[in-house]
Amino acid sequence: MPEISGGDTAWVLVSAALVLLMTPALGFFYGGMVRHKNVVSLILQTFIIVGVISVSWVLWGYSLAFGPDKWGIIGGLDWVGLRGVGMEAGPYSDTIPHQAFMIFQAMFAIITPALIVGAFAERIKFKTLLIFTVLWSTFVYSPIAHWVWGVGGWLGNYGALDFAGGTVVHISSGVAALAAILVMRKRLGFGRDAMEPHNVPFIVLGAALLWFGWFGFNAGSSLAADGLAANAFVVTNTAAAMGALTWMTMTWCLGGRPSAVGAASGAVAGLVAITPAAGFVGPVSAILIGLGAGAFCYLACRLRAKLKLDDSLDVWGVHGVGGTWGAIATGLFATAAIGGTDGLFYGNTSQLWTQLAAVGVTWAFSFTMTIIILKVLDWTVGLTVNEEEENRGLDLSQHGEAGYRL
Amino acid sequence: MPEISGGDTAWVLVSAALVLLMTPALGFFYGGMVRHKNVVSLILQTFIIVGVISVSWVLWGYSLAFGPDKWGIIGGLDWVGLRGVGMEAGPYSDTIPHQAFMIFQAMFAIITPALIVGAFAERIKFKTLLIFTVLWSTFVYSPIAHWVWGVGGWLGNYGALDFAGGTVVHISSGVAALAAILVMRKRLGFGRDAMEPHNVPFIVLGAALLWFGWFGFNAGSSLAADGLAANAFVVTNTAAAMGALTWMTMTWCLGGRPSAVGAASGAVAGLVAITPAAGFVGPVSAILIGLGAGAFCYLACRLRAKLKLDDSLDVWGVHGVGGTWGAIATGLFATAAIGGTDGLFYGNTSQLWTQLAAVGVTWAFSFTMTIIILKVLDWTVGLTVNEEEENRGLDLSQHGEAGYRL
Amino acid sequence: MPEISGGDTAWVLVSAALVLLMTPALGFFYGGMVRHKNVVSLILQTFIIVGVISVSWVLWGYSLAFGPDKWGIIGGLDWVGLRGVGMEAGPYSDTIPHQAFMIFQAMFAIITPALIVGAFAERIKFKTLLIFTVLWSTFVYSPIAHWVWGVGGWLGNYGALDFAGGTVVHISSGVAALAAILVMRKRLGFGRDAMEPHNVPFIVLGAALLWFGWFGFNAGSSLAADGLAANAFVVTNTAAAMGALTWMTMTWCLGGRPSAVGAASGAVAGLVAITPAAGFVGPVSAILIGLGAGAFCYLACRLRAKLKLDDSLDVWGVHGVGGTWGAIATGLFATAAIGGTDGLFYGNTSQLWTQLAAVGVTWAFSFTMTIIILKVLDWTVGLTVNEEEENRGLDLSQHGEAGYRL
Amino acid sequence: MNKIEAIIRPERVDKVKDALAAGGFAGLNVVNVVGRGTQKGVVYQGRAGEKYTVDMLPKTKLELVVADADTDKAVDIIIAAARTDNIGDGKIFISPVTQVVRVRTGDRGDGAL
Amino acid sequence: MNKIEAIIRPERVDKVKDALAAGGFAGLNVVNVVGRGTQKGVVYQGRAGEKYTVDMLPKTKLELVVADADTDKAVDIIIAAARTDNIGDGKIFISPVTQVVRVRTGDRGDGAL
Amino acid sequence: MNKIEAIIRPERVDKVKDALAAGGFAGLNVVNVVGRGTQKGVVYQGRAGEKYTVDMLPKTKLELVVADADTDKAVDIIIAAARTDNIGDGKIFISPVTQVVRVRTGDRGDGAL
Ligand SMILES: Nc1ncnc2c1ncn2[C@@H]1O[C@H](COP(=O)(O)OP(=O)(O)O)[C@@H](O)[C@H]1O
Ligand SMILES: Nc1ncnc2c1ncn2[C@@H]1O[C@H](COP(=O)(O)OP(=O)(O)O)[C@@H](O)[C@H]1O
Ligand SMILES: Nc1ncnc2c1ncn2[C@@H]1O[C@H](COP(=O)(O)OP(=O)(O)O)[C@@H](O)[C@H]1O
Repeated sequence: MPEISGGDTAWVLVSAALVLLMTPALGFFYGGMVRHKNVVSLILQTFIIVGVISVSWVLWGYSLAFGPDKWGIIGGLDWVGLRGVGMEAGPYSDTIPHQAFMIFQAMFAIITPALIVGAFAERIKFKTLLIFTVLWSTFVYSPIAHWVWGVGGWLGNYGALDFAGGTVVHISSGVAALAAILVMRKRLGFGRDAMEPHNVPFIVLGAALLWFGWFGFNAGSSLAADGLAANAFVVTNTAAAMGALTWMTMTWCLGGRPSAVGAASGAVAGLVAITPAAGFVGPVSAILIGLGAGAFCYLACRLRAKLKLDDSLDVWGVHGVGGTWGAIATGLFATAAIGGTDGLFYGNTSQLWTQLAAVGVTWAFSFTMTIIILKVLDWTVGLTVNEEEENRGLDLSQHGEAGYRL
Repeated sequence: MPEISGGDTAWVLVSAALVLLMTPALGFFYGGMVRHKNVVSLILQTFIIVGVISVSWVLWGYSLAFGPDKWGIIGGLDWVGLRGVGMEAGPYSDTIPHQAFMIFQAMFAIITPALIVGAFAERIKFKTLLIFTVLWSTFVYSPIAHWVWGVGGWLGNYGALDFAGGTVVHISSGVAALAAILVMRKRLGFGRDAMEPHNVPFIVLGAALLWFGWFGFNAGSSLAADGLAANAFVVTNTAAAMGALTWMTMTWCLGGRPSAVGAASGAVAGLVAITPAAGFVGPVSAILIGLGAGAFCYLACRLRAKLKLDDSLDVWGVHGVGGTWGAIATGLFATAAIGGTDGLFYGNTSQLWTQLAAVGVTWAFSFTMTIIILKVLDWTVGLTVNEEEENRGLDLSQHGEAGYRL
Repeated sequence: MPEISGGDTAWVLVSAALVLLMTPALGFFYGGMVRHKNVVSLILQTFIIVGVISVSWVLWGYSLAFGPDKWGIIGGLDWVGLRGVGMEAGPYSDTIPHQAFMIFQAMFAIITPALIVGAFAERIKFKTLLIFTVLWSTFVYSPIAHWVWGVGGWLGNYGALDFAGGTVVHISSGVAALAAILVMRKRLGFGRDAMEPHNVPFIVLGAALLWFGWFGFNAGSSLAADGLAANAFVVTNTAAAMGALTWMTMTWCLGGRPSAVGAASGAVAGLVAITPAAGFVGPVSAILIGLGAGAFCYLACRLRAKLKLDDSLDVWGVHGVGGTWGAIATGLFATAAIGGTDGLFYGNTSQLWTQLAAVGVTWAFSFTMTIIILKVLDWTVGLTVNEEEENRGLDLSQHGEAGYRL
Repeated sequence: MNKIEAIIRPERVDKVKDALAAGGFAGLNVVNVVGRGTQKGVVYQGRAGEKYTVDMLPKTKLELVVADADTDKAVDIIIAAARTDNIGDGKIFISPVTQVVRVRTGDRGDGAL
Repeated sequence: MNKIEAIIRPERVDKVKDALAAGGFAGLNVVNVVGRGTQKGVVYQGRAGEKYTVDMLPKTKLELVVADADTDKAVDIIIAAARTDNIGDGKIFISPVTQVVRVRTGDRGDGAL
Repeated sequence: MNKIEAIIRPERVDKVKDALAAGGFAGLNVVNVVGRGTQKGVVYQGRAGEKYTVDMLPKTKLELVVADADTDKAVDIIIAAARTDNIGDGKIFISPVTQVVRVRTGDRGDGAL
């Protein structure tokens, strides 16, 4: 039996810390993009999701997602309250403590619902958000995580490749965002008032910390400090860079000026797209994946605006579309030399179909479940604040706190 | 003789870096809470304490705290200027370089006096603060650290459990804060004017970076990348989460609205309380410890306000009370399965008495010494700025710098 | 053949992530120092340089710098597009994947041109900056990196010591800054208007994250999680601390008040100066190096102001002078007990001459090449924005984005 | 000409602005102020549960200069759009303006409005 | 009615506000400005030790509208509370207001103050 | 005395300020406002390429109180320095001031200016 490896454990624990940081970073990325009267609300929403899911994951979420498999579709309740999840190695890695794997995965479970808050920013009721988060994490995130990554999960068995969460994290949340805005009313003044970012430095701060944390997200998913981790690290950085360059160039060519918000958004788009591919593709492919991410996500956001959908912070455009592109790109650019499986461009057509199937299933499941959850919440606690509260801003009306007193 | 382990060394160095980051993070946590005219002063005070203690620790602080024991109460001067503290393993770990241990401990020595500045924020003289920091670190921190963690220290020998600094860091600083505000005048307008935070995003930024860094603080204290580190990591995250949820819920129920500052404060309270316990308790206990931390610390802050004590940023309420609760909780929830020692709930009553004794000693020592130091400073350099300076704000009057020019 | 070490790989990957963070951190350090109308421009300039160099480094930069040597002066094109740079160990370390070394070095290649942007802040044309970055990185950075660190590089062979980039990173960029301001016009109102920092907290945030990241920069340069890394970590922290204390004290004595911007600048100066020395000197020497850095760099900035040179954010004063002092100090304080080579104070006079020669060569090369590149850009795309654009601020005129809408 | 200074609730600015535009009053300035009126102040809970009375509340001030004949019309528009019938709705002050100049052309008088 | 505009030192705002309230003047607005007066500007040391003369200094402007008969009283209160006898204490300007309207009720005239 | 309120382009503030000082007008206040005029608003592209018309643009308001005899001179100086001949150059409003007081001394009248 291999022993716990200090190097691998150090790497996975550091990676978990890095991914933890991503959720508050997202709070700044989102918080900078809204109007100043809603900055506290966005930052608190993401921050408190760290609180909520950290606890629910320990209590039941981890068991549902990674616990002993039931019929390929869900984990059992054997590990509820982390019973049996100890300081020795577990079924997911021989060289790191089971708890290290658990907490690394906790960070993914945390950030996924946090991504969604960008969709209904500036109008959701805080209480509703909390309930939504618990329900969505339990009934959408845990199942999908089990399908793709759980021992015995059917999508994983089927051969779908998702190194670090293109389907599990990004498509699931991006599509939930799309579902949410179809159910929920728009912001007052949407389409008429300029709702420009109130703090561009915060946006870039958030994007930079996301980039930093994403090394843990992707390279940590190797679960070992090895060559595969190094490869994932390299392609992550490369795709992020290319995404930033591409989106910024698009704003330059189509909008007249190179935009900082565009560069930041493009970096995130590139990071999203490389996520499923990070353990399967090389650096030159990463350049193309980042290029595609910057272009497709930018165009998706424009389309969204054309369709007059109020996805406040373009969660669908970035995570839904970026995740989908990444999952497909994995089927295109994967090479057996890196991750053991070839994609279309290396002669293996079937992988692309597998990827498309996994994408389709994730879209359908997340979309349907999100609609159901939100409809129930609409009939019970209500979804959005009232007009007076929205005009004053959520910071004062929901939290009694002004963002800044300068 | 075991060799230096790359995994353990990597982990401890990373942890040291993470803990370093906590002190500037504290500067933002504190800086966001004061009025805008004092933001520079708080951020500089914490930042320069990194400078002061980094140097004094190398010159004499480390030797006093961890150097060869003298009568159980202090380290000798053998390691002054780091003589003999080299690139090989030292007495505190066989698998990491002695210097790695030294610098990891330096970061604890840095943050402890930095925590105190919250108590006399918005009124302390800068020069006084610098002198206080050196004296307090030398005559309060180094002794307590030696008692608890030094080879031969009497509290450690006595059996007191303190995994990562509940007594050494949090009680010592929290009680010093209490002592300080009894000696020092209140802020002008205290109890009459609203002195609400001027920058809530900075508070959450600080709390998030503290949370991130605290993984180094607690899980790094294992001094190895092993199962114990993973356990410490998990319970740290869990208690922080539960602390945030609890405090925010208290503000919701008792204050009418869920507060972002409350969530951030609660996370810190949970982190404080889990600190001594991190290597001894499991995740479900961590939930209870975080719950207690959120509730007790929140109530302690209300009590402080009721008593009209001007602990500007509630250092006593969070660190004094949270650290005390954590030290006691270690005596309650410790389980031999994790850290080798049982607490009350696992059948070992005596540990609780040991913990209480250690708490009592630390309270008494820190309180008395802090009063003495501040009285001496009061008679010599003076403690607080004058009225005109305080009204203009410390930024302009002490540092000649405006925080923002927007 | 030694195997890939998990501990070393974990350490180098973490270090790479830490160094990545330094460039956006620099964006905040610089962005806080300019007037509020230019904050977006500085933050975007540094951020997009991460994008530009991440891609160019993968495509050709790494090969030029570290690829198989040609005549001691440049790497060949064998590794273009990272051909042959794989998941196994490479020529620069036996215990980490070649890709890990490559990406660690990428981060150095990124931050170096980013440092220069402080010199022509608030007036450069964005397009010009992008072209300059690519040219400078290719024709200045890659060659110097090859000379000093590349296998077969002539300065390394000659015996010049540069542990983590005193010449390669800091002198090269600091001297380029000096060259740039001789070629470029001053800011409108320079010498007449107060151009004080618009956001001091951002400056300290940047400095704190730089400090944090610098542990990766210097201690990561050991390329292993060993005693040497621990030593580098310790001296890095010590010199930064001493630099902060010294510069702040200088502003106190010579300017009347202890300045937060001074403390932050001093920390950076200390970090710059210890960079070449980190693997060669001990902690007491680090105190002296930090002291020298704080004093010399502060005085250099005063001199620069006296000479009415508009190096907007004192890149030359901090990086040029600090790097030079560090390279010389390495020749003074190096001790064979740590890094295998003695300096002047340990009886080896010749090392000082070697260091001076390396400094001189780097100054001359970077200065000349930067002048040439900027002259060409001046004749073609132009260097600076027009008066109207500068008055409105680069944020609106170049990027169409206001930093803050509060 | 008259200068109308209307101190209103921040959350009503958009409504008032739109109503004024619809009524033909394009030109105006907006500036954020903090103000105190006859309302006694809002009781506010501090971080640690302590109670404060905050008497200075954020308000928005609209300034517009209009011809004498249009003054009442503009005031009526503002009242209609700003009124919530609760304390804190604000005040409108009217004061004489003797001259107006358009910087671009140097034109003076009502025509420059 | 008159409008009193008092440009004072920021650090004296609380004192002036409290004194006005004590004197029966509840209603007022506060806004931050930067101003230049006959004082020659403050010499200021820049980051790199260079000397600047900053002529625009931060000030606070209080605006209050009062009945004619109360004007002198209000001015005296402000002077008493704002004065430090140093250059930069500020200025007070008084100008006529012809009408005041309370938005909540539509009331006009002195009674609406 | 008159109060001159000049609403100008932010990028011209320094020029106007310097010109006024050169013309002997030291005292003034500056405050940032957002304003709307007869200009139709600027078409602006949002993050996702959507088009907005932003009608409220940032402007800077200069306030200075001058003796009656100096009013035209001050206005001419401002126009000369602020004018770009493009839409959005701004407006100047002049209104009567009946009294001015220097806080430091309590002096009143023109001499207190
Ligand atoms: N005398 C005054 N002078 C200047 N501003 C005033 C005066 N009275 C009230 N205000 C402004 O009007 C706002 C609303 O006043 P308030 O008396 O609360 O309104 P209401 O008419 O509803 O009682 C205040 O916040 C203040 O900004
Ligand atoms: N003529 C003026 N018009 C408008 N504001 C003025 C004028 N003169 C002075 N101020 C304002 O008053 C403030 C104080 O003026 P100053 O002349 O320094 O006061 P003092 O009366 O003490 O000499 C200035 O900062 C400016 O804001
Ligand atoms: N009637 C008005 N009352 C108050 N401010 C006005 C008025 N008309 C214009 N302004 C201010 O003047 C600025 C410039 O007005 P605008 O009509 O665009 O100038 P121009 O004279 O070039 O057409 C506006 O942004 C607004 O701040």
